[in-house]
Amino acid sequence: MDLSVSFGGLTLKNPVLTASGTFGYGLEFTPYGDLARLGGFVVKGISLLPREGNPMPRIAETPCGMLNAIGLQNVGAEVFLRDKLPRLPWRETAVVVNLYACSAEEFGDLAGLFAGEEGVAALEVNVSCPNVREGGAAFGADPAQIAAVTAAVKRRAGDKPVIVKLSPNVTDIVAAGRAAMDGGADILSAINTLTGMAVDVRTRRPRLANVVGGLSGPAVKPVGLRCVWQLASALPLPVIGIGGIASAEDALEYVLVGAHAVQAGTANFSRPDFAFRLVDDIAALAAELGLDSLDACRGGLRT
Amino acid sequence: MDLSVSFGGLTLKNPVLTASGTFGYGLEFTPYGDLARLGGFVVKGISLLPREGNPMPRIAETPCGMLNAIGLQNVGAEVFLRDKLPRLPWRETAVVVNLYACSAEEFGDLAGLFAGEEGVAALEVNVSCPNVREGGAAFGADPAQIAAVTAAVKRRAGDKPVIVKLSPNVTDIVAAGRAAMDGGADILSAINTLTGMAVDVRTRRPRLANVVGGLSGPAVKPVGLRCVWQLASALPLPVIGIGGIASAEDALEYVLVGAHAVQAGTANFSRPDFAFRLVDDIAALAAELGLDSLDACRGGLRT
Amino acid sequence: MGAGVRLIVRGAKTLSERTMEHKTCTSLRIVENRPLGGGAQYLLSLENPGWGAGGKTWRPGQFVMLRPVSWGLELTWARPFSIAQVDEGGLRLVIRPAGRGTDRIAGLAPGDEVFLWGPLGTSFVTEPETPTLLLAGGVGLAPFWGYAARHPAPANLRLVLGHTIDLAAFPLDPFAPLAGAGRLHTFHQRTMADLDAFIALLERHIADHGRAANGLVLACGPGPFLRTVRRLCDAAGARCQVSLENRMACGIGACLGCVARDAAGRNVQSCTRGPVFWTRDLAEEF
Amino acid sequence: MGAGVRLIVRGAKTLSERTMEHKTCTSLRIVENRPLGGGAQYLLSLENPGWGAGGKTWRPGQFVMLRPVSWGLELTWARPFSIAQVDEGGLRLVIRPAGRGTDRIAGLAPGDEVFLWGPLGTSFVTEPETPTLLLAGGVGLAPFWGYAARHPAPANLRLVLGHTIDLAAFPLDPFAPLAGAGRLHTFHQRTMADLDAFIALLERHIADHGRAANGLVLACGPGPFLRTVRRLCDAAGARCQVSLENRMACGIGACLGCVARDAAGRNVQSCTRGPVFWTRDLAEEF
Ligand SMILES: Cc1cc2nc3c(=O)[nH]c(=O)nc-3n(C[C@H](O)[C@H](O)[C@H](O)COP(=O)(O)OP(=O)(O)OC[C@H]3O[C@@H](n4cnc5c(N)ncnc54)[C@H](O)[C@@H]3O)c2cc1C
Ligand SMILES: Cc1cc2nc3c(=O)[nH]c(=O)nc-3n(C[C@H](O)[C@H](O)[C@H](O)COP(=O)(O)OP(=O)(O)OC[C@H]3O[C@@H](n4cnc5c(N)ncnc54)[C@H](O)[C@@H]3O)c2cc1C
Ligand SMILES: Cc1cc2nc3c(=O)[nH]c(=O)nc-3n(C[C@H](O)[C@H](O)[C@H](O)COP(=O)(O)O)c2cc1C
Ligand SMILES: Cc1cc2nc3c(=O)[nH]c(=O)nc-3n(C[C@H](O)[C@H](O)[C@H](O)COP(=O)(O)O)c2cc1C
Ligand code: FES
Ligand code: FES
Repeated sequence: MDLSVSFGGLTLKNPVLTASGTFGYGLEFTPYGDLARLGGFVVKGISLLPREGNPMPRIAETPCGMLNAIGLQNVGAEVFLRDKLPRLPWRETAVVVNLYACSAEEFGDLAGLFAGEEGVAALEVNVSCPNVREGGAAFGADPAQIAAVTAAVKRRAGDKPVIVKLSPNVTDIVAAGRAAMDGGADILSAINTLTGMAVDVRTRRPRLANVVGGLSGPAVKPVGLRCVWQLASALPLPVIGIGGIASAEDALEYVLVGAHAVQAGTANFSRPDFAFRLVDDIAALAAELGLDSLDACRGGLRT
Repeated sequence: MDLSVSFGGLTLKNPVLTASGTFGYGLEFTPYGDLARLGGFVVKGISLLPREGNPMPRIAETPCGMLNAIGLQNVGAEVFLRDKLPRLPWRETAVVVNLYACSAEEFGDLAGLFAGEEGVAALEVNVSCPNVREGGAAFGADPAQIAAVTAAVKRRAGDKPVIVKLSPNVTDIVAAGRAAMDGGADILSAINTLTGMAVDVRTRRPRLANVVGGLSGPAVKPVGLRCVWQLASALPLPVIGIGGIASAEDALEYVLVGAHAVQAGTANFSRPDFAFRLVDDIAALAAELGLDSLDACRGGLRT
Repeated sequence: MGAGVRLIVRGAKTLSERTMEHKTCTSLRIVENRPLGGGAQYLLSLENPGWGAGGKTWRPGQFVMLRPVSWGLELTWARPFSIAQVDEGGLRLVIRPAGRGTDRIAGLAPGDEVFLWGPLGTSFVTEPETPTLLLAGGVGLAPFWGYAARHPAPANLRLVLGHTIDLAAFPLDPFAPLAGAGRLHTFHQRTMADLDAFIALLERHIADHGRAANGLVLACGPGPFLRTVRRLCDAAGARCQVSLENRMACGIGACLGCVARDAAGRNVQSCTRGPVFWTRDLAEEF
Repeated sequence: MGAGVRLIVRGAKTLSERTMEHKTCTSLRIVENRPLGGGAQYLLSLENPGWGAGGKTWRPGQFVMLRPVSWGLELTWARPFSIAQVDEGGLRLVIRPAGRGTDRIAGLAPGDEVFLWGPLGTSFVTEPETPTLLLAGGVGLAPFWGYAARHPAPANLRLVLGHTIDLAAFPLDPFAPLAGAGRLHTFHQRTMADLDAFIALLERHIADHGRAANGLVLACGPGPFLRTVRRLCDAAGARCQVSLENRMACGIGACLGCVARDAAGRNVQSCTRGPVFWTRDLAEEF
């Protein structure tokens, strides 16, 4: 069966991507599988300058999930382009760069750095930076800001498809998606993490030094499916489904509600060969269900 | 140790309430424990007229949680007052009535029915009805509507404390809480369920006939804690913590981030004696932690 | 007894009446978990839950909610299972692995702990002098074990079991008296084509328990099977009770997740107002 | 060997170099799970993971990530454990129940399946001719089992074990040669007051391995213990490696949840750049 998918200017040999921040720069996983078998992978969020991230502790396990407040620690665009990208098998699999910045201008500059890079298949815009000028709420919560950031990236992205990654911490995710579309996004991805918190009753301390962090894992899958279903039902843009994927069934659930591809995140921590196995498992499940291609079931939810 | 708590016009022998919709009308649990041992319980959401609720299936299990789309099936205010309330041990425990309506006027009328009822300790306002006039978004998503509904209830509630129950499906829960405060709320409770969805890849059908439903259970505890912490940090109103409580530790976590009391919901389904045991377990844990009263740890998170 | 039981369940009860029902929730250990038919079903034996005098306080058709301690927080709900029998071997359930929960229950070993509450819900009516037809679809056989064992006049009972899996997966010993008397009929449905033959078999037996015989039909099994039985009983004028297998969260009437539509078009909890209903009390599409 | 190892781990590696490290992820069965000291710790033996020729491709100080299949979706992460030894009994780990995950690992039985990846991270340096002091805090003893067994000149080793639980909870057989030679010292810290005496004991032994002796100190245990050791070593001018026990999600450098602060003030993954660090490479508050 042909698992390939093509949407929004991106062609993938199969619908399995890995989610930003859960797959390092890809290289960390080479002992556990062949990166070229994946549809692609999204690297850890990259900023203009290197960042050291938040103080420790930065992660906490929660029921069927986890919280993280890594704080976007990353090597910065320059080191990524010099030391990481050349070592990635980008001819055989899609390397997507996840962009992190705190202003539309900065986002534009960052996009400009990757626009001419042959090894980069697409740019994914992470709009979760708390916007200090606007009172600390994240970009991702304000449709006008999403549109502005998307437009800034799109302007400098050359012919790279621009994916805008949406936050579920909003009243109306369709409004956020529409804003991204208005800004020129080629593809939407959803969801980023839910804002959450964990506490240790014995030490009386928050389990994250940052107090709040992002919730991910199977616990959030129902929220992710709902968001992708809302987006795919309301907007003409292709959507990449993210949130709690831990099996081939989970991945096909996202396809059924309308996703063109999926990103596996937290599950990569439960076992480092997860994404590689997911490719095989989806093929097996699709065969069992008698699907000729993923197009045959995309959006095929019987409501 | 004295577990009693007093806040917003409500005095409870202990901080354990049960959450609306997860404890029926209380009577269902009498074979499994003595209702009088609870701080109180919140009955299933009650509307002016009886409602048959949504079509089946209405519930689906999800990782560390569940989805429900019961659709507010209930016997209506009249039958509740005639057949249920008189059989409840309201002299010994706080019976809180959860109000469900779809306009401010209706909410006011409903509140008026309970204002003079000796057996009712407080009114909890469920603002999750999709507001058809305003384009289908729930009341709970719009601060102006929350304020209007709260004011309508407060006007007719006599001397009953009014609890406004907040939805986590919003960009800014503090704005929602502030609106309830402006409307005259005595107490806030949070969180109601997160909007989610589940799908069966084999039948290609949503697992709920209503397609989307409310996510609850341990999966959502990090979101509940975060919301209660935000509310208690920002607003002077007392808060009742709800969401994923499955142990005494969980309950005290809510107290640490600022809650005056808690509501246990989905855990009542995992075992019907859950709430009764929770009272004992909290006492034991408080003793182990050397607390003299809950006031000694409320809001005592070391950040 | 049947009518009285229904009265208690449906009427407004005082607290002391409820207490007399001896519902309990308790931790129990697995005594034995025997695979039947190579693991297609399991005969699960638990410590006796001590439901009052001689264990007679439960009635066939009632069920328990069971949740292994090992489920932790991942699987939120207990699962409902018909009480098959309570005897010297303890509380007996018959489990068909059919999903995440039952698959894990199949893996339980002696000594493992479960949390359990019951007995719950309504039960099958017993009319000693009435020719009574028991119709079991698959694991729907379970409640008839206790029913047949307790019936004061087993000569009036006849059992039809329809099954898709190997017959060896069913505990048939308890039905030996019926089998010996030629009143146990089994039908192996291998293909969809067999369905018509099975329905014809049901129709024949139901006809013998119809209006003329003033008989009684009791059925337990999957939804489509129950709907077929109901249709055939209506046609034959047979009085009929069915035991519904709706998904349940609480098992005690609190969550409203398990409702069935009654004849008046109202949604009633199948865990407390059922699982056993007279078909005449249910809507056409229950 | 030590310096070479650090070079490989820290340098930019080609894919084939990485592959040569023989990291694998695999399903393994529990062979034995023996409670020590009445269950205060467990000696967990697993099937041999087959890490290449003679199992010599792992180095003491390295660890594995282990996740029982029975955790389903509830506990998201595997847990890190030092490789104690790989011998005819299989892969040996020493587990101290200390929370939700390790409590459940304590309940695993022979035949149960776990998912495991490794060997991971850096290892303790071996300098055959150098007087080497091994400092273990509690279950921090584990990596020294393999270290002592492989050391080419065990006469140069001395081990101090500080423990709060019963000594019977520790696998001491592997250290019999050291004990026989009077080079195994144990200290039972029962009260907070004992802490000073323990620190004094550490100080004495570290002094013997300080600047003058050109000795080596290797330490494994809880954070406060390691910080004390580091302070004492700095004072005595002893070269020192510590094995950090930071919380981990992935174990392979991808999540950035386990970072320690290095001497340059940068956050480095303790799973790949550690868990074993030279203290001189770490910030004061690592
Ligand atoms: C009164 C009564 C008596 C019964 N008696 C018996 C009996 O005697 N013997 C017997 O064998 N059976 C009996 N049953 C049926 C039995 O209760 C069901 O077979 C059982 O509950 C199925 O549970 P499961 O977890 O195995 O199945 P599932 O249906 O797989 O799981 C239940 C829930 O999990 C959800 N779910 C499934 N997969 C996933 C996933 N991957 N991620 C997230 N959610 C998922 C589903 O949406 C569903 O809500 C009885 C039922 C009733 C109501
Ligand atoms: C390199 C290395 C080597 C090690 N070697 C060994 C060894 O050889 N032997 C050994 O015994 N140990 C060893 N350890 C330590 C061992 O890994 C830890 O003890 C273990 O990971 C603790 O896991 P736990 O689940 O039992 O504890 P926990 O700390 O309870 O659980 C871990 C996570 O769960 C969260 N959590 C806890 N309770 C709850 C709750 N109620 N609800 C939600 N979340 C909760 C916490 O926030 C934490 O994030 C080593 C550690 C490292 C880093
Ligand atoms: C440790 C960690 C780090 C993350 N870092 C990023 C990031 O840098 N940029 C980003 O857009 N999303 C980041 N995410 C979010 C994930 O990409 C993903 O959207 C989210 O985890 C939901 O998917 P999951 O449930 O499969 O993990 C991170 C998530 C985790 C768990
Ligand atoms: C089956 C079910 C029915 C519910 N019905 C109501 C309701 O009628 N009114 C209401 O305000 N909340 C209702 N809720 C929400 C709960 O009261 C609670 O806010 C939510 O479940 C989160 O708590 P938990 O995680 O402890 O269950 C319902 C929840 C469930 C699971
Ligand atoms: S299962 Fe909850 S009401 Fe029936
Ligand atoms: S544990 Fe994930 S980077 Fe170290």
